[in-house]
Amino acid sequence: MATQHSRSAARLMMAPAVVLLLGWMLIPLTMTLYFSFKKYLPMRGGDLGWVGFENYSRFLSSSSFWPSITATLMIVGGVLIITVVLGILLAILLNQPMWGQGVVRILVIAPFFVMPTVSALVWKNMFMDPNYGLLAYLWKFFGAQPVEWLSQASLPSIIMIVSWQWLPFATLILLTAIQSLDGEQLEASEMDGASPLARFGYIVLPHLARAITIVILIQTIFLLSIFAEIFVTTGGAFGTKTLTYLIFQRVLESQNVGLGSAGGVYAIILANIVAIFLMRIVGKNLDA
Amino acid sequence: MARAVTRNRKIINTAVAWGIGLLIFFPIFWTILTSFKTEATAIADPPVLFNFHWTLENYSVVMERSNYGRFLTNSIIIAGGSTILGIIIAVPAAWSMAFVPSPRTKDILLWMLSTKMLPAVGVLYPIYLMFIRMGLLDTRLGLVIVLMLINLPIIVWMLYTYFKEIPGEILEAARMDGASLKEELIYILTPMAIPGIASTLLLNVILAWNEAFWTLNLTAAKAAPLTAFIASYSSPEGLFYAKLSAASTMAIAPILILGWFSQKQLVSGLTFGAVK
Amino acid sequence: MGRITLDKVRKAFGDIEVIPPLDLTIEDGEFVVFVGPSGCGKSTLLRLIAGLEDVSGGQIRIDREDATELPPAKRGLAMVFQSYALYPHMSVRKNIAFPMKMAGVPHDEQERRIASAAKALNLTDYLDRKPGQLSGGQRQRVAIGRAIVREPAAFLFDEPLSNLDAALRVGMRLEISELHKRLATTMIYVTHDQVEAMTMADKIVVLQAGRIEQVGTPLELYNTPRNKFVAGFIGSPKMNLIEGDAATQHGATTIGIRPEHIGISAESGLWEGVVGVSEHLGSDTFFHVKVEAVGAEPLTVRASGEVSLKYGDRVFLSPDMKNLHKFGADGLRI
Amino acid sequence: MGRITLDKVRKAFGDIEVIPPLDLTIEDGEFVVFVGPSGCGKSTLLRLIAGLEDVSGGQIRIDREDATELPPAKRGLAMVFQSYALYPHMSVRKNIAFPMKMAGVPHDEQERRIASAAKALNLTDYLDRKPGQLSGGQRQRVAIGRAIVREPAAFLFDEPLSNLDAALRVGMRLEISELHKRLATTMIYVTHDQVEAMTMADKIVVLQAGRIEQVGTPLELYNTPRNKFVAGFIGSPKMNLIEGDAATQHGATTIGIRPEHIGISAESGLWEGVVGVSEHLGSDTFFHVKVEAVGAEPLTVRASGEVSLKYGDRVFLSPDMKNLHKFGADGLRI
Amino acid sequence: ETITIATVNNGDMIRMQGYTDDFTAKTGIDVEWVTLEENVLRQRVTTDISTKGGAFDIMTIGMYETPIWGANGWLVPLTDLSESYDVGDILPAMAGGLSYDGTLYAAPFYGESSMVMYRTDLMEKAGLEMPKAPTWEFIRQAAAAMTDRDAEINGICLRGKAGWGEGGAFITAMSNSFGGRWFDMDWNAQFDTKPWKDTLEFFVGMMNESGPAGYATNGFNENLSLFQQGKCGMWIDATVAASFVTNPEDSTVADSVGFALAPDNGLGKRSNWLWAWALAIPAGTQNEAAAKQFIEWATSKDYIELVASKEGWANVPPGARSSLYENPNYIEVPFAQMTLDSILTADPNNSTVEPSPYVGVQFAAIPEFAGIATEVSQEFSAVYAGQQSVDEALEKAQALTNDAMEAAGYR
Ligand SMILES: Nc1ncnc2c1ncn2[C@@H]1O[C@H](COP(=O)(O)OP(=O)(O)OP(=O)(O)O)[C@@H](O)[C@H]1O
Ligand SMILES: Nc1ncnc2c1ncn2[C@@H]1O[C@H](COP(=O)(O)OP(=O)(O)OP(=O)(O)O)[C@@H](O)[C@H]1O
Ligand SMILES: [Mg+2]
Ligand SMILES: [Mg+2]
Repeated sequence: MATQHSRSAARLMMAPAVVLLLGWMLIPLTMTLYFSFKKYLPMRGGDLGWVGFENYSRFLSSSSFWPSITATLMIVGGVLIITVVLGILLAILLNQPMWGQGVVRILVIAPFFVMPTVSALVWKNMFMDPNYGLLAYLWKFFGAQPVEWLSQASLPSIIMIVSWQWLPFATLILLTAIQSLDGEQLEASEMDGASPLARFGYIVLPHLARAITIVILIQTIFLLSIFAEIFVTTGGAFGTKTLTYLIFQRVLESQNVGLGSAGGVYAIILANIVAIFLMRIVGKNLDA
Repeated sequence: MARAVTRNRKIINTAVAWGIGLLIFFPIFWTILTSFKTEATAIADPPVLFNFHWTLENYSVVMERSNYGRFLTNSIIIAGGSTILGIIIAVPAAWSMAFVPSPRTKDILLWMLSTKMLPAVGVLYPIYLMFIRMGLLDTRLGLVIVLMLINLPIIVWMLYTYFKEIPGEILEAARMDGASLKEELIYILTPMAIPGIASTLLLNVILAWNEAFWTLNLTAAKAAPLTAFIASYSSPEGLFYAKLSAASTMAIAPILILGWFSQKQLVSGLTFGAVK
Repeated sequence: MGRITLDKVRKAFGDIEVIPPLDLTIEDGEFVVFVGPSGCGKSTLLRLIAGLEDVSGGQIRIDREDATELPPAKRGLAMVFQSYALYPHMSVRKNIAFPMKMAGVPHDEQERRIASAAKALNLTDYLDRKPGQLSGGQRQRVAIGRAIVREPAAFLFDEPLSNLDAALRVGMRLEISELHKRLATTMIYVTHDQVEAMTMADKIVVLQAGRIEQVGTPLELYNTPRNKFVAGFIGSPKMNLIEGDAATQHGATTIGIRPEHIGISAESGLWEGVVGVSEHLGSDTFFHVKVEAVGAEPLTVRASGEVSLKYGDRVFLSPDMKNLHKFGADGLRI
Repeated sequence: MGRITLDKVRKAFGDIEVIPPLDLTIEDGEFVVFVGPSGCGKSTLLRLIAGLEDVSGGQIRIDREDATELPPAKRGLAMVFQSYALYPHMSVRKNIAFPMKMAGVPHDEQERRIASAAKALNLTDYLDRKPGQLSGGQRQRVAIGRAIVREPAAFLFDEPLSNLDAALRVGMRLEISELHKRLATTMIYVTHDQVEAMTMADKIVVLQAGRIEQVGTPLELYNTPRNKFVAGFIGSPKMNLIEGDAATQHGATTIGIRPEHIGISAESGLWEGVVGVSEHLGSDTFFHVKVEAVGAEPLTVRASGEVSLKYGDRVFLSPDMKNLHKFGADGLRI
Repeated sequence: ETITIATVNNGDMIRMQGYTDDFTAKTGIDVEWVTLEENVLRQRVTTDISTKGGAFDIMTIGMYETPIWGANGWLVPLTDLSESYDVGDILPAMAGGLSYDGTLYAAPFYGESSMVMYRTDLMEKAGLEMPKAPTWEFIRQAAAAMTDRDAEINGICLRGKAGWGEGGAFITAMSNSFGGRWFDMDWNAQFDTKPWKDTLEFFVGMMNESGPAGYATNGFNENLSLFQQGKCGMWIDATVAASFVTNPEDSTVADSVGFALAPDNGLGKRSNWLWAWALAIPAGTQNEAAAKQFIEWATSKDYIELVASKEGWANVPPGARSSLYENPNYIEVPFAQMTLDSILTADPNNSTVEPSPYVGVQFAAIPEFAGIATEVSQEFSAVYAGQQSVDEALEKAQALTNDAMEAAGYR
């Protein structure tokens, strides 16, 4: 495959994508870096000169910084755990013979088609509202005090909303992966005397390793930057302020572009730490 | 595994799966249902399921209030356009990575994905300024470009995994048969990868359709898609659950219908190379 | 300890009856080979015995006990799949240990059996590799290893060699035969390769469309095929089947003569013909000879060693009448 | 019109030299077979000739013209891949038409050539099917059809039969041989199957680790292998190679004797031994005989037809001294 | 000619969109609407104006943005409005809040203050009578007296939701009456002072006694619904809400609502705020003339007449023009007088008991305020939700405010 001709052609054909993405990455990145060293306040005359690392230290020393990192990691981690675990169970369930399999699959996938804003609105108003939400009725129906979801259990609530949106994605990928499991392997393990549980643990789960990796990787990228769900539901209150949200507050609410840009640089660093961490733990599954 | 599953087992499977399926779908179902209620029934205590006076009033109010058709058209053009443009750029790139791999291929792929890690809010100002300068503000073209760029890594990656499943020998055969690179891509690779390309298209239409940050911030009136439409309903004065539901239903209906019809494609296609 | 009896076993997939009611007894310690054209139901039969498919009717007995309803794990059989079905994420050691782990065999006993199986199968050096890092032949041995550690009542092999290249096949064939000699366990072996069937089997079962055409030792099938189908199917290159005048002369609708039972000479013989393609193997030479007297199809003739005849040469063939097979209008041996 | 010359061609992947500098000339119209153990560089060599890989050094000439830098499409060669590499989304007709379409052959000329190729290959009835709906043998014929319509200077085959089952292989082997007779185009054929090599080749090239071990006609290789490697590689079952006393007696480090060149009898002979596993093919019987005099490895002996000797029987072997091969300490033929 | 208008999605603005045809018919100018939720709108227009994006010809902004943007020269001064428009008719409090340096930069579409809305029936049942100008002590007592948890009646509903325009606005206005202020004259945060502690402790104490469950996430909308459903005895909030709670179509308690001035604490300041949604023209727009035409139309007396003729007097945009309150038809509307009185008691330029360096009642008109106040209100909401103590919240608020002010260069 690898002749000189095809290699140079390959380079040429990769060029548009690489150049575009490079531009898409570099231009904003350099501008972000540039702003992050400036006192840049659009409301007060814009560029007010260089300030060195002041924005960085200020962003870091803000009382909101570490809680925002914790919140980010909790949300990403929580959603990953829920979607992967439930995704596996659902994928296995949906792979069983049943009546109306196609329709059930559609039902399960449907949340993926819902805009984040819409789903946040629906959950917040129609389900989690402590007075009018359906969940409140449910609690009252069983004689319990309705939970004030978004204030008393804010992180779990957001994790739940986001999990609801991403569960279909995990389920889909895991489902296709399960479908690719060699039937003979399962039969062999059955002949070897493995119980259904043992088959799951020893055969199915290892087979899914690669798909799980992919789910984790892609979801992490999207989850690190969730915004609408928080904006609509808690507005960053009750400990749900993620790093992305904190940057949003700095840039758009406080109109401090310099400070926000420094936050952006931190966010990139965090994303890369998470990515490297992921690669270390699960990355080798990608090659297999 | 062609042993007959016992009927009981199948009944249990069906019951559990439908139960869970309906539970997961319930919020959407409830939204759709609420959209046919009056505001009073929407927050009635206890909630009513079916025995209420069905009304289309909410829809007519929403239609009257905003130009749904234009939002919808914009959504279709932006989601479709960015996806198609993305595919055109991604196919050659994915071809290169899949069939002329170099030691750096994996790094490039991961790098591409990493471009998605840039927090959007952090770069809003730079991008906004660029858009003003290039006259792309509030244009569909501008959004098509931006959404294409954010989804490009995913498109490339998905196509890459599909292409990797195509035996290289077939492409070599075409080369032996005298096909130029272009002909190889057009006559052989693309048609063979149709299922993969189709599900890539689909996933990206969904992602583009639901993208809310850039579509909201880079548009005003002319190019605003459904995400902007929904932003005008989120918290008006009073809790207009029924109208909110109607608007929500209208915002997600087109993509839901598209997803509904392409479920099979999505299930079989969304492998990300998981199938080996 | 390994007697398997099929009693009116039948199998239908939906409306299609793949195996009509079928009786078969496999004795303890026997090496039985199932052969037959593709799609004739060999795998299905094996899977019925293994319990991986439900029978649609009839009874399967293992050691006189009714096993028809038993799940696979309870039948005490071991199966080696065509694709080996190794667990790709486990090392060779873990693969082999797996059935013992499932059976709760104590750890040191596991170790012992793994070591002895690995030794027998020449796998000792590979115990810590993953299946992906093994050659086809090694993989197959792992699959066998996984099967023997269980000390099963019988082994079931589904075309275990078909994925291997010719050189490896010959070696593996011998290894399995020797394994059988050593363990003296019942083995049921599915193949579509007649050479394998001939060289390995104590007893061959020839299947066609789910029916048993003939059961017998390899040489019984070679020497006295019960019908035209078996005659054509057993032996390589295949028997020349001749119809028309040449056959009626011998009071049969069809006569059959194997390539190795035809003499070839440049001077004299029963039939005169023209040499077509010839295949020189060094050890043997196969000639495809067009003989007017017996019809359009060229006859395949084997000559030992190297014989120099060119395309288009005129030759004479002398069939060995002792080894002539005669078949009636119903296809059965006369 | 189809003379291919390799001149000091070498190929390295990164640091690993897969093919050390190698010279080879393939004459116009010749049927050349590359054989060698797995991984020896057969495919690589073929791909170098096809232009699917760049050479790391040396020159490739096709019909005296330097083709080293030419892209595959310009070399005028046709290749039949091991996997056939049919275009799954095109009908048989479109598959066959594809190279002509690329070459801009006029439409009616295309039709004509497709029709004649389809006729030659017995594909007329299948022209409108997709490859997925064809059997393995039919697919292979489509792959050949796609190659012949181009009227190439030479055909390159990379193990085209290895995916087929044994029965189909025999048939396809014949078809390719006949095709070669009819078209008289140069063919280069890669296989790991010695039987194919022996029966099809005008000239066999034996490769090991990228080096040419011997080039010659099948019978040359069979009768006078240049070294131990070729001796062991050509012929099936493989030649018995004996070292030690038995060899030094003949003034060699190793002597070789093919299974078909050893007589076996219950009464008398040069070597006395014990029958091990025996393989009864009906047409032949292979005995694996343990002979103390020649070492631990059993000797393989072929007896024509059915010979009844049991495991453990005492027998005598008489090697045919005419066909004894002697090799020196360097492994070369003496 | 087409103008693009960014606007907020509240009822009056939506209604105005319905009458756009009237404007187009009169002038031949087409109008494109970009309707967004308040927070999104603020973000969106701020980005656009600070980058001179030019995406909009008219922006709907509030009293908070107008002076800041006007000072930056980002808005077209509304100086040459036509005679018939009668600028002088705009309520002085409104005009003052929408001006910078004496120049009007945005025309008020409607204005509001805040006041007490209460259930006359429940008040009666509790045996109390609402004075026209109650004190906080009275409110707290009355709330406790009206509360009946079994009947799901909460004595008082107030905003606890995070966000500077939600709970932040309320608590700031409330602290004014307790003698609190955001900054001293040197721009030092004042959360470490007693008035703030008092304010917060009073608020939390009262809400825990008599407020609805989950008030920490209640904003204007949630409280409106609660009140309309009859679940609140009192509600202190925007004067515009009066028309909603007295509208029998939406409200179950429409005919038993009374009004009073926002409470005070005897320190001379009441806890009512002042706000207006106004239309402004970004500098540099291509369609300045058309935009002005639109603003004149939308904020004119004629427009009020138009709405009144179509939807009744209760639904006209209130609080912008004095002439409306002189209109005999309007003054019959039950809440009209109380709205006017409330507006008149709010003074953006002198809102705190002790002097403060900033303009604005429930906000400080400096660019940093929105961000700071949102974060501060988040800390407060966490107190309401029982997640931290008043002292913790105030300490954090103090720190983050000072920090942000330092970052912005005030200190
Ligand atoms: N699950 C199934 N549903 C329907 N028909 C089936 C099923 N499995 C097998 N068959 C059919 O049963 C017949 C026998 O199949 P089987 O796999 O036993 O053949 P085989 O003899 O093993 O062939 P091969 O040599 O090609 O492996 C075939 O015609 C096949 O199409
Ligand atoms: N792209 C490559 N990069 C590195 N090494 C390669 C590459 N392709 C082939 N090789 C190595 O070159 C050697 C020759 O490979 P080649 O495919 O030519 O063998 P072969 O003779 O065709 O074997 P087989 O009979 O198994 O097909 C092997 O050792 C192989 O590992
Ligand atoms: Mg089979
Ligand atoms: Mg090869």
